[in-house]
Amino acid sequence: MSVHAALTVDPVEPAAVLGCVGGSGDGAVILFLGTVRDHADGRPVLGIRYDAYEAMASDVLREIAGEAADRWGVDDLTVIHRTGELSVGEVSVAIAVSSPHRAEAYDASRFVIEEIKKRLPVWKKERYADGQDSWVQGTTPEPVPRS
Amino acid sequence: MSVHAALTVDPVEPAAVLGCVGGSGDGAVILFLGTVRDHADGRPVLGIRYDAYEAMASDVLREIAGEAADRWGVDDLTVIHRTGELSVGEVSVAIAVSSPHRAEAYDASRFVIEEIKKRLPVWKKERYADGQDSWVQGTTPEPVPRS
Amino acid sequence: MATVTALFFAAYRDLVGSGSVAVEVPDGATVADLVASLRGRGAPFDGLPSEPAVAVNRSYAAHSEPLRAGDEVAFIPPVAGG
Amino acid sequence: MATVTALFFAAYRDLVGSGSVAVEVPDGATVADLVASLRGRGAPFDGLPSEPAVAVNRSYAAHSEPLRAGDEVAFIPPVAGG
Repeated sequence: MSVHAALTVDPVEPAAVLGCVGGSGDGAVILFLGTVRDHADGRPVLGIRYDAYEAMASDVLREIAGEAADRWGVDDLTVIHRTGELSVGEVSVAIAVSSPHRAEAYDASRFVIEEIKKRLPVWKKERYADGQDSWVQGTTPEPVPRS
Repeated sequence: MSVHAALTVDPVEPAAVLGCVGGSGDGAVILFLGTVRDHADGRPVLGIRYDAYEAMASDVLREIAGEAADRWGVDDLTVIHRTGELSVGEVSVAIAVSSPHRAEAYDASRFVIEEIKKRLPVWKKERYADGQDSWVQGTTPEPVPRS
Repeated sequence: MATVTALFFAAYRDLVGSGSVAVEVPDGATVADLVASLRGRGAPFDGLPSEPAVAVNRSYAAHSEPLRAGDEVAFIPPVAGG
Repeated sequence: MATVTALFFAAYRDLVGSGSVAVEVPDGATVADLVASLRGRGAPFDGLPSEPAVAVNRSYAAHSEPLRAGDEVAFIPPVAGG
């Protein structure tokens, strides 16, 4: 089993992420890509800037990947989250999962993206065609007391 | 919107299938790959032969792709199913979907693979390490009266 | 009488020993009649199930479906794509 | 007294005008005490929410969490990754 998680300022290559998963015992591979849309709530978007609390976000991303791999017993899981300035069409997040059967792969993949949206300390500012920009309304993470 | 569905005897290139979907209005892309496992119910597998009722399977695959695209309003959907002799690790089916939001992409992707398993007239014969082979126990398709 | 083509795939093809058999059926015969007629031939056709999934001219069909001359009636074993 | 580092990101950073502020807190102070002390400074700090999500040393923490000298307390606006 291999689990990888990382933030990067470099463009994300889907083929490279896909290449991180899959072995001869796997019957299913799923690649999820989040990409920058040209619109948000009907407003034309030119690009998005992703800011991160880098040190913490790396830890949280690894935590999420590990939880997904353990919970569904998938073989390999790689998740890469981009930061910095992205243009329309660029990949903001890539999640690759492989497992013997498809159900776990779908569930683990979905879990990773949903948890990212709930608790990864990353923020995005949309840049609109009219020259304005604004921070995207996000999700308040649950306060988890340290044990 | 573009919807493609095809059977092929040639090896499936994941990057090529991925390249068939995604546009500037899409925020989510999902690629599902079914691959040949090296085991089945604990028995070592060397390879699988996929037989198809080619003419009908092409129609049914197009039908499934169209239903998925309509039902979830995804932007692009491409599904390719391999036939012939496959070795361990080879891709038997590839499904790529793109849509503005992730929920529809996941649901449409899952729908396509589940419907393939229910009604695509394709069969597979596993070749085992001990020299034996056997048709994989499948799913009886529902008889749908023609209207 | 009308001639239809019965097609066999995968395990059914292995059983029958052929992918395609021409069958004469009475006018007005249904899928059910064709299945019964084939099974009535004895081995190996009696090894076919009494209510197999079938497709008539490439669409899944009920056993009550009436047949016409030239129809292609495929015997569809449980499918296992993906 | 103990010195902790308050970190601000995204909208909070824009509000405060800085990514990092050193703050002196009494011994035994909690996250809640730090938040109240900062908001008590007036503008722009009083624009911070009264119960923001926080992380202490890179882990999400409750407001009852006690602080120690050198702790890194991040004010986390609603997150929007993916």
